[in-house]
Amino acid sequence: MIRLGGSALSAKIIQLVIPMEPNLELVAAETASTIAELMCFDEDGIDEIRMAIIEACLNAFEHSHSPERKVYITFHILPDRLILEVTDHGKGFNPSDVRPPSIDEAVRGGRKRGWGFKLMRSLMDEVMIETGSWGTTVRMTKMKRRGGGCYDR
Amino acid sequence: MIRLGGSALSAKIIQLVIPMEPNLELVAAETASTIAELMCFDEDGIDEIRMAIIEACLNAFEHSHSPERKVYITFHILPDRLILEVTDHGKGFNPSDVRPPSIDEAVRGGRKRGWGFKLMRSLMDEVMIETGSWGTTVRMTKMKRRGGGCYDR
Amino acid sequence: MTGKFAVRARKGDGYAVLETDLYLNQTAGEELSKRFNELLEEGYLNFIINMERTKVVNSVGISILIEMIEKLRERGGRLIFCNLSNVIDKTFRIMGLTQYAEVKGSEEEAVASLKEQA
Amino acid sequence: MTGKFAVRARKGDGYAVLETDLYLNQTAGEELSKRFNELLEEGYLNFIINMERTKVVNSVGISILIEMIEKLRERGGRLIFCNLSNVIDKTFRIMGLTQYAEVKGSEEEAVASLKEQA
Ligand SMILES: Nc1ncnc2c1ncn2[C@@H]1O[C@H](COP(=O)(O)OP(=O)(O)O)[C@@H](O)[C@H]1O
Ligand SMILES: Nc1ncnc2c1ncn2[C@@H]1O[C@H](COP(=O)(O)OP(=O)(O)O)[C@@H](O)[C@H]1O
Repeated sequence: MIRLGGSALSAKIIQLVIPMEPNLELVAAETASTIAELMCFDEDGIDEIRMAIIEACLNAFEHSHSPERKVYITFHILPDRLILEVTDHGKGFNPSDVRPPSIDEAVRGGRKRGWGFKLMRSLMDEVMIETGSWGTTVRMTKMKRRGGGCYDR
Repeated sequence: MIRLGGSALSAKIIQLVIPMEPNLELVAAETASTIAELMCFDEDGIDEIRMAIIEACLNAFEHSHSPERKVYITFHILPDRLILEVTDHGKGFNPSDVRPPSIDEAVRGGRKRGWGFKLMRSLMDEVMIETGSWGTTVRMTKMKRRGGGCYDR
Repeated sequence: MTGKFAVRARKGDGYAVLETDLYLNQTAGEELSKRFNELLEEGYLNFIINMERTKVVNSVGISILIEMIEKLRERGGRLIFCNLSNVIDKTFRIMGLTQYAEVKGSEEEAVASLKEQA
Repeated sequence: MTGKFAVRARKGDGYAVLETDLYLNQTAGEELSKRFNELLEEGYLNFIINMERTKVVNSVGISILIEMIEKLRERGGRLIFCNLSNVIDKTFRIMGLTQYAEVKGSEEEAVASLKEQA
């Protein structure tokens, strides 16, 4: 077993910057999954983190219109949780304008997109959005399940 | 097959910053290996890149005495090669002071360490060291084997 | 490099099976949709999507699956997913896809379900 | 979390087998060395290191393997590595470890080689 040591008080911080290019969201996803593995998240937890970070990156790729075309990802490793921040320096948006998706509508000829935030919120324990004309940060927290971890051995 | 698109002229750049903590070299290794996979390096090439970056990170962890305890890694994705730069803001060293390792000496009670650069040089196509009182950058290049790639499809 | 398909299609007796690849993103979704439309034109109405090889999906890829569900609804066809990883199964449930498409553990179970209700 | 060993040891007829884990780093190397020293004290002189599960090694981990080779040289023992991945095999050749330790494809071949020259 390979594990991270546990200095409980201060978060270890890892930063990753990727260009907005097709498939590079997978680099973010695999970096996240390696970190989650070292933190001893279980397999489902790792897959959920992977999926959530992909959605956050794709939103930045697709919607931010960032002129520099970069996504900044910060991983905060804490004893009991992993916090992921996905930031772009794009145009931002108004979260209250976001219309929730509906499967009933979607299968009846309506809008099929709009699932990103819903998935992030369901797969992670907490999702917070900060957005403005400077860009957007999506901050997601995934708690470790009790007993599953090996961080504090 | 998942691949990166091929805008041949400009390098795509990915940056990663990791703290100098046990096992976090694996995050660098897995990030590198995902990038190499997307570039369609073959499996042996990916493993060689993984091993080389681990050695470069461990050198920074162990020898740099960087006060901030961080390693900065930059990946330059080019159509025919991957360039990895591993930088620390530590004390630097004098490459001409580095004594080459010897297996004959090692198995006869002599020094057993000192293999990092030899391995990096053998596993990668080019290794360049820039070092000074500002710190150290190890710049490594791995060429893609002809025919093995899918970048320029 | 060409000649590699992200999607494999197989024809059964009155149904077609589509196999998705490692990552179901927009590109893979579009390829899937193309094969699906071809089979639809050939007259197939019962589909199994075997996701055994799929480790990662994204919501853009899934939105293309919803398109396929819509088309089958219009035509009175059926779509069954099988071999979903836990996270993909969870994702389909979160989105409510499972209200409009069935999920089975294996391809055999999916085929059996099609035969039963044929 | 305790009770997990990065190294597994098995005893054969006149030899011992050590199995390394996913990542042979300093910690895993030290654990390996500890088990090795215990077996050495028990009188074992022929060792097989099965690296089937090992995907990654680093030079600090390997330097501990060199220590083990040294100890066996002093005592007239033998060390055989088996199931090396291509990159680990290449690494051992680059370092010259293969001049002082044998490499076999499988554990069976390693055992056969020990019996032959016993
Ligand atoms: N990083 C971002 N920058 C600008 N707008 C965004 C960003 N992320 C999300 N949005 C806005 O929020 C909407 C909802 O996003 P989401 O739930 O992920 O669904 P989808 O991406 O499928 O539209 C998007 O359509 C977009 O208008
Ligand atoms: N990032 C670095 N900062 C300072 N010194 C370094 C760095 N990398 C390597 N060195 C010096 O170069 C020597 C040789 O390194 P290497 O070949 O990797 O072997 P080893 O790490 O086993 O000593 C080290 O012992 C150290 O003195």
